[in-house]
Amino acid sequence: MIDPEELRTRARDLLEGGQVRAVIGYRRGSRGWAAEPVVITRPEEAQDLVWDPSCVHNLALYLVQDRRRRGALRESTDRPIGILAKGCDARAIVVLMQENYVQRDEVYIIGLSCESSGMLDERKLAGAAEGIDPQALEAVDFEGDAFVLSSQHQQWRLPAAGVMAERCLECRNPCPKVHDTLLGKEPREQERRGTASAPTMSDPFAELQRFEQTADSAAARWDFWSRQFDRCIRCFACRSVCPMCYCEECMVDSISFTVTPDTTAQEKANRLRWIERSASRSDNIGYHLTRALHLAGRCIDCGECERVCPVRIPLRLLNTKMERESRERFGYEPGASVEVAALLASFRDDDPNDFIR
Amino acid sequence: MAEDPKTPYEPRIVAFLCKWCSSAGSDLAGVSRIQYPANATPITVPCSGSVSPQYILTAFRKGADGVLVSGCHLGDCHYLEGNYLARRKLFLVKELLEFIGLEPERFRMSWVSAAEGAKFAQVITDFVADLRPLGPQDKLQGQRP
Amino acid sequence: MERILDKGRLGAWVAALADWTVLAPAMQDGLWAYRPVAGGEASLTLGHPNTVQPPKGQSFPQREVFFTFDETPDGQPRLTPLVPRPGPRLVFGVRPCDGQGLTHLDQVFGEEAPDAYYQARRGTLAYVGLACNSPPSRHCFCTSVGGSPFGEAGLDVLMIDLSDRYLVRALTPVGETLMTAGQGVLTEAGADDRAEAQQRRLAALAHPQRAVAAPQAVPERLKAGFGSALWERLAQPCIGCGICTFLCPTCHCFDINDEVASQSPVCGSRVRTWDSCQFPDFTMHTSGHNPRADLGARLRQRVSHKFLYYFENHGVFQCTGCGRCIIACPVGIDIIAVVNQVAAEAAAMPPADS
Amino acid sequence: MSGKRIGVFVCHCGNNIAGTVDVAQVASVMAAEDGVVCTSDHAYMCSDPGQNAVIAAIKENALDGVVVSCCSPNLHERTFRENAKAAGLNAFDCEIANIREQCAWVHRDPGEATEKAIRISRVAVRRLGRSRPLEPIDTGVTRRVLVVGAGIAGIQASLDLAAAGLDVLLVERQATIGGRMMGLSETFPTLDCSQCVLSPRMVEVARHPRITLMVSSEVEKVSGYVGNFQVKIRRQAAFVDPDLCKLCDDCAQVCPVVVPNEYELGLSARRAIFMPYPQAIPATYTLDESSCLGLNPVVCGKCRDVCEAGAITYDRKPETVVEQVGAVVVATGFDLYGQEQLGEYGLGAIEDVLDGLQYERLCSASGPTKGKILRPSDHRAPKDVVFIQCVGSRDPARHCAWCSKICCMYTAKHAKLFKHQVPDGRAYVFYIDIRSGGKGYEEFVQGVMEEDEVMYLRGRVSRVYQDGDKVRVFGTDTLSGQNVEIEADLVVLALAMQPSAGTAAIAKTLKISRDKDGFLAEAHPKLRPVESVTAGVFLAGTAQGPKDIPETVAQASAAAAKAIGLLSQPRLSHAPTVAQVRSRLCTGCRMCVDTCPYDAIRLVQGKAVVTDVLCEGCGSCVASCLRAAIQVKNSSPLQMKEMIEAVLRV
Amino acid sequence: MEGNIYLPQLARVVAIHEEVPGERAIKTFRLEFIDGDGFTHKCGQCAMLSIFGRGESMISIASSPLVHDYKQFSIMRAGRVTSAFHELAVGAQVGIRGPFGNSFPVNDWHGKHLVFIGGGCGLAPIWPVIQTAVTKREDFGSITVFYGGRSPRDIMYRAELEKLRGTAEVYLSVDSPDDGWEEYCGFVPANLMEKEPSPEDAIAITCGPPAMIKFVIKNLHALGFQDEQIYTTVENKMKCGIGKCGRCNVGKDYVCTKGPVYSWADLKELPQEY
Ligand SMILES: Cc1cc2nc3c(=O)[nH]c(=O)nc-3n(C[C@H](O)[C@H](O)[C@H](O)COP(=O)(O)OP(=O)(O)OC[C@H]3O[C@@H](n4cnc5c(N)ncnc54)[C@H](O)[C@@H]3O)c2cc1C
Ligand SMILES: Cc1cc2nc3c(=O)[nH]c(=O)nc-3n(C[C@H](O)[C@H](O)[C@H](O)COP(=O)(O)OP(=O)(O)OC[C@H]3O[C@@H](n4cnc5c(N)ncnc54)[C@H](O)[C@@H]3O)c2cc1C
Ligand code: SF4
Ligand code: SF4
Ligand code: SF4
Ligand code: SF4
Ligand code: SF4
Ligand code: SF4
Repeated sequence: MIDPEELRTRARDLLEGGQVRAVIGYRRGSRGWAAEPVVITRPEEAQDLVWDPSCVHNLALYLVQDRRRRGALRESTDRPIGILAKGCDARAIVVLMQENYVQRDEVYIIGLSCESSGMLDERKLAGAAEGIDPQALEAVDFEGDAFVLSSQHQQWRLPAAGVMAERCLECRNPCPKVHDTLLGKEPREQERRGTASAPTMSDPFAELQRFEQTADSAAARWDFWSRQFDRCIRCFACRSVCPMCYCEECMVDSISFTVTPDTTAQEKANRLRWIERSASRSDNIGYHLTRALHLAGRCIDCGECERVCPVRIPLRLLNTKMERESRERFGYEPGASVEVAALLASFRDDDPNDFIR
Repeated sequence: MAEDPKTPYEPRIVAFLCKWCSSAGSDLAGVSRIQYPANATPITVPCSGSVSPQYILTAFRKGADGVLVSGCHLGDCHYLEGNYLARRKLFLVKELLEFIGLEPERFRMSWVSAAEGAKFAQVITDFVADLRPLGPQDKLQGQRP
Repeated sequence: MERILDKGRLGAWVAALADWTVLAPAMQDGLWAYRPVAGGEASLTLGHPNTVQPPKGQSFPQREVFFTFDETPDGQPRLTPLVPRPGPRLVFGVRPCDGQGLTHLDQVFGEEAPDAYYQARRGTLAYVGLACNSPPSRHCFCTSVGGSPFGEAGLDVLMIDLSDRYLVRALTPVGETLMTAGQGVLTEAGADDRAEAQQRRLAALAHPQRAVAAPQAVPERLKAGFGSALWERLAQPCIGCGICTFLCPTCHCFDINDEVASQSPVCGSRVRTWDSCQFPDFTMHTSGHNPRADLGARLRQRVSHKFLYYFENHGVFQCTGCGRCIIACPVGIDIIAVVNQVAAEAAAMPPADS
Repeated sequence: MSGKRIGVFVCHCGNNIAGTVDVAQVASVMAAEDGVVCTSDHAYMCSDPGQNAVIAAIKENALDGVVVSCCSPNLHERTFRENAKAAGLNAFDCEIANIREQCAWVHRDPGEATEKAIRISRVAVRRLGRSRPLEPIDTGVTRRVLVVGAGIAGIQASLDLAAAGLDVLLVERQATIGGRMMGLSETFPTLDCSQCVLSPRMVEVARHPRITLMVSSEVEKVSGYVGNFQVKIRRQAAFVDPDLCKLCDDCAQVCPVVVPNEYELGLSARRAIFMPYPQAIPATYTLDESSCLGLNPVVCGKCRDVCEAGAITYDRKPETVVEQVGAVVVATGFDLYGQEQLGEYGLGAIEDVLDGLQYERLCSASGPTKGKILRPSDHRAPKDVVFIQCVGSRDPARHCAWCSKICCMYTAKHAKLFKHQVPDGRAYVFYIDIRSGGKGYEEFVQGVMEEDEVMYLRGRVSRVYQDGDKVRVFGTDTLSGQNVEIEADLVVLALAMQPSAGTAAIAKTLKISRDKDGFLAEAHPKLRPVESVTAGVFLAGTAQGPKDIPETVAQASAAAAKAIGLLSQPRLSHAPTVAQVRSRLCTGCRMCVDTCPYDAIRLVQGKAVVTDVLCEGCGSCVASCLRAAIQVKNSSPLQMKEMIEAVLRV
Repeated sequence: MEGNIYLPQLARVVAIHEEVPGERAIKTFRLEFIDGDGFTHKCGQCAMLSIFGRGESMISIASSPLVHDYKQFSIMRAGRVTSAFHELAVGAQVGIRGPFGNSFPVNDWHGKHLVFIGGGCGLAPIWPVIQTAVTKREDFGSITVFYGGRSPRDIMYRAELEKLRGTAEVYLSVDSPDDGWEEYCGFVPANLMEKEPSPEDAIAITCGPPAMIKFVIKNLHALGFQDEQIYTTVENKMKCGIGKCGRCNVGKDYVCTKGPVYSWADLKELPQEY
């Protein structure tokens, strides 16, 4: 397991040496044990950095925000920004680079390997063990294949697999492939799946498979999804948290219309609203299906969208469905390479054809 | 909302036809006077590759009972590879629609060349026949007021 | 009027309220939400900590159609107002913080220019509250903002959990009607019941909660801290989603849009939907000018609205301390911490000469 | 609310439309459409009175857009747009709603048809409502033509183009020009010597000041657009300097390597340094890198040492040149259908089973046998020769569906040539049909049958096998119903003609489409038979489909004429319905760059930029852009949305 | 529904006048209520105008409160709703609800000299005040109008301004003049310094682009005007018009109810959120 001290030293050195202008990382928030994202610019702030199973957030989002902010201020810089990146964060960064949104030399990636573990799912905590009150916890920590949770008076050592985020259980690359420096080591596949000492990771797409087995008819799936979609309050958190949803003007949420001095009245008048602001079933479906399609081949399954949804819409199912089809039918793996052409900008002669009349 | 499935209903189909092949194929069906049901209204697009998934979703959300995208046969695309791109993209659309529980029969894709008037007529005839037993599509359709 | 209700007979009381559509917290798809319940449901309990969403949607739904419009044959617009005419509805298990929240909504949609749609829905709603013997969440802070775990504001009935039974107290005439309807189920409350309830109340008030420091000084300090650089720093992790406002029992901002079914001939509806001050286009003028262009300004607006502006206008905080925005924020932005930090900074500043 | 003043004109088309669709009803419903200020219906919109009515209505109602509900836009869109222009509108202020082919002709129920006609017309009105006037994009022209492939087609086209005063760049893959025709002996129906016809033309090409010849070269990349293509051509290393080579043959004499001669279709051998055939153009020896022992004096170096002219240099590298041209003629010719697929005929396995081109070499005075028909196995003159037609052709189940068109003729020719040399020999022809359409062709075949007494057997051959020094041929004569068995000395197969391998390659490079058989696809089978769908790219010869020499030459001249016509315009114009980037929204993700089949999009400072003249307006980029940052003019997503709504309107 | 503040009344467009052409075109619309009650308004108030299917926009009522037959609005083509207005023809029906906001305290200004300073589209909100002062000429002291646009084409109410010259001093200015331009060339605030209106017993009313207002206020101060003598209007994005939708606030004030009219003395106390 990575010693957080090592991480702090690394970040401090980078800031002190002027190699990076800031470091995006995690620190302890005011909300108990949960970490929160932070951007530090001074070496002494490095001591605030933490690394534990609550570092769930996909920090690649803050790279996007950084580019936005610099764009708005027309700020140019000769130094990269440092970023802590787990396997999933790094995959997101790869997609951002693949899409030309972030350049390799603009980031200094401090890779963090989740090794044989992963991140905590806050919602799984409730009822995970006798007496645990998630609200009363003070700290969470890695300990081999377990998480150690502490409240003021008590400690629990829980098998990580029981309270780990689903996306982590299914994760294929817990160790960032792209990095400038790496902390922790790359676990071998059998260390993650199936051996006695490691947490029992699920197969990729396990959750999706479970769903497809239970809802095995169109009617059953509709029954499920219409209920889920009806619940959406269109707070847009799923979109806002997604590092891949960086469009200046989101096609499906009307909140991000941008206007520059040269936007004409006609452009404003004719701006397209594919989806109404109403949280109605139809509009919600429009929103979520468009998002799933926009993320096909781009979503790297960091699971953030699902984590943040206040009404627990299982958004990962939609995304992993697209991901699985892409892998199985098109041999495309999102976030694996900067060079390959995007999923929907390429094709193969043997793409599925039998659905066509 | 659903009408009584027993009352006869006319499926409403939005048909995106590529200008070079399928639209020309439908012209040929016309020239050959091949009869087919009047349920599909064509919207001509330059290429099947230009059909954005958004158009399909919108058609369903505006109440289409079926959506057809028809283009040139592979290798015959006027723009070379548009239909290959369309195939990949729309495969995902189809999978997704089915995944959330829309009846798979409602979205259809076909390759119809300019020489296949009869095939065009057949595609529409089959589509309408497949849609009839399903009744009106009200899953994705927006609520009126 | 005070009565006793055996916990097991909650369903029976609901059954007795046949004239009302009853909503109560239920767990579905992993979350607590108000759902219609049928009378007699044996499983009916009020075991919820608090619901994910407050009950505000009952009177202020996320989507409200003001009217529909279409064209007359000669092409002129024709409007058809849609008046909500809901039957009597009763929401069970409302926590006192949310009850308090309802009073703020009543204020916003009632005073000065009454909102006909809100009024129509509100008029047939009743709320049965449930006192908190202990704060249901680690992030509760009602006592800092003028509320109480046993608060009665906004409620028609308050139920107090006495382990095996509830003490049920009518707070309004509507509340009395509800209790009268449950005559056969509710029994007389004795002095010991009352004493126990009082005991619970004191215990609840003594229960530690998170705290806003020196609440009475907060408005003034926020005012002083308007220009603070802290706002931007604190908003740094913010992703600009609308969770904090959409889940808040008192947030009431909305948008009005025309939803068009057909552009020609025109037909559609004018619809009110919830909006959020955290969204970038909320205040953006057509010209692109935006008085609250960055996340810092938007965080300031949310916090100041609750702890300063509303206070200036109505003499109370608009935040009820329910803690939802803290719990649900994806990146841990914590309104208590924000208020405390900005206020502390302002307090430490030398007083500005006027 | 589009702000346009639109008129809708509904055509009866005599009874064609009005017979099913209630045109008056369509017109009256359209009158209520947003933006529509006048409607009317006419018997024939495309007639003069119809068109004048439109013009009058435009003037009278100050229309700025017209929708004509009539027949397919393929027929009259142009007419109506010109008409609108005559009335002072822009071409894009006119839209066609196809209510004939797509409606009146395919539906019987008047009610349903009328409703559909209304929907179709509405879609057109909505499309028009948001169209903007556009003017064609003006571009310059490079008055130079690239001709790919120097068979008779390429040669003819080049000479025609050069004669018209255009510069020509003629690129040939092989070491010499001439193509397949150089391998033929005498040609039907006149039996004039193929090489005697072709050689002078080849010399003319070599000498023509306007023609630049590049042999052993291939087109690697084509970019640009009609009038302004950039082509990248790769030329193989030229180890022998043609200007110095004296054609003395000394080098070939000393070369130790012996390999089959591909120009003789393997019927004879050659050295690693050789001349394809004596009349080769350019007239020079060629060093074949792949068979040479190593281009290295240490290993061999014999030829270089012996060459007195000093024409041989080993350290040559392939070179790449980039040239500008305004049009391209593709004349990449044919191959014979592969022998691997035709095991049942013994081709490749039995020495005395030959394909037609090999047989042509045997008949050719310049061939390996100096024109004597001798069978390969023992160099004896055959007595019994079986010719089999339609080998691979007209066999959709197993081989090629198409008729190769020339086999009937050349087989007759082959039989005739045989009978001329071996008058006592017996010639048998297995055929399915005789297709001898062409001037003098039928007479020619009749002559072969009657005068030359060739035995024509109608039927398929079921088996061919070696039996001692004979080749046994089993077949059926379907006319008599008898099984036939022939003990032959030589069997000649008329293999199907298929597009050459080079054709597939060039189609890819040029991004032009091929038909289902792999031949180059013409823009329109009847009206534009020598044009590809890509503007400025023309087709000639057998690359487009099987044909004989006269037809090849005719098509080559036609392609040349088209190119001449094109390049004689001082400026060219390009359809203005091109993609347009809203750069505010573009994030530079390259999605569109990767999808555009025409390489029309580049990133400039992180934003996509469309080169108008390259864009064909296919919209692939539009559908790929996640940010809706790119759209094709006059097919905006907003239009699409409104059209979809128009279809589904309640 | 009784007293439904969101339900517009219908009004008919009876006249349209094109004030300014071009990309930022301005047209003036005269609306008459159709059988509804209509409403009366005060100087500086505004109304929500609807085009059904497009939405609503807050627009200042540009006609005088003393005119009861119609209401007039000058609308700049800016976005969805305003562009739709620009495509209307006479006879079309639109929605209108209001009046919203506070008003200029015109009655408190009796006997005072009025100095109007407007730029661009900003003449519309103060026009009713000018109209009122002109109609009740004897109630007021002198009337001075400073107004400017980018070019002569951008001057709105051109004819009306000319007519005004008899009763008021009118100073026009443009940034980029054409050949026929005979008046001041340059910005409005500069013109103001040139003509030096006296602060004595005067009220300055200004409205226009924010950048202009900033300089106008600075120059008014230089001329000796006190904060209490300066009035202006604030335009923030609005949806409801009645202080509920939550977006137009400047600090604790919802501009739609407490504004849009502010004295500079009041406005400068509020946070800079406009
Ligand atoms: C057995 C036989 C007998 C025939 N007899 C007769 C007859 O008697 N009378 C008659 O009229 N017709 C006859 N024909 C038909 C005649 O041969 C053809 O019509 C004619 O040769 C077609 O010429 P072409 O220029 O189209 O093709 P080709 O002659 O095949 O020329 C194509 C040229 O393009 C070159 N090339 C190919 N790809 C590329 C590339 N990518 N880049 C550059 N160069 C390339 C090739 O090397 C070749 O030189 C006969 C055909 C056969 C098979
Ligand atoms: C008090 C007040 C008085 C005004 N008076 C006039 C006037 O007399 N003439 C005039 O041309 N304009 C006036 N405006 C500005 C006018 O309201 C906006 O230009 C208009 O709302 C733009 O709407 P749109 O639909 O065309 O633009 P869009 O951007 O397409 O509109 C979207 C929606 O945003 C809101 N909105 C956007 N920008 C503004 C803004 N600056 N102010 C208020 N709401 C906005 C509206 O609700 C509008 O429906 C006034 C604004 C205010 C607040
Ligand atoms: S998804 Fe993988 S890389 Fe991401 S946190 Fe989980 S285990 Fe680590
Ligand atoms: S986070 Fe959840 S509720 Fe919010 S928009 Fe996304 S799916 Fe809907
Ligand atoms: S869609 Fe969800 S899982 Fe995928 S990248 Fe975005 S936030 Fe992560
Ligand atoms: S601001 Fe937060 S804590 Fe306060 S009432 Fe709203 S959601 Fe609850
Ligand atoms: S696909 Fe869209 S965003 Fe990406 S480069 Fe092209 S235009 Fe720009
Ligand atoms: S429309 Fe787009 S993809 Fe098609 S040719 Fe033009 S730029 Fe290329």
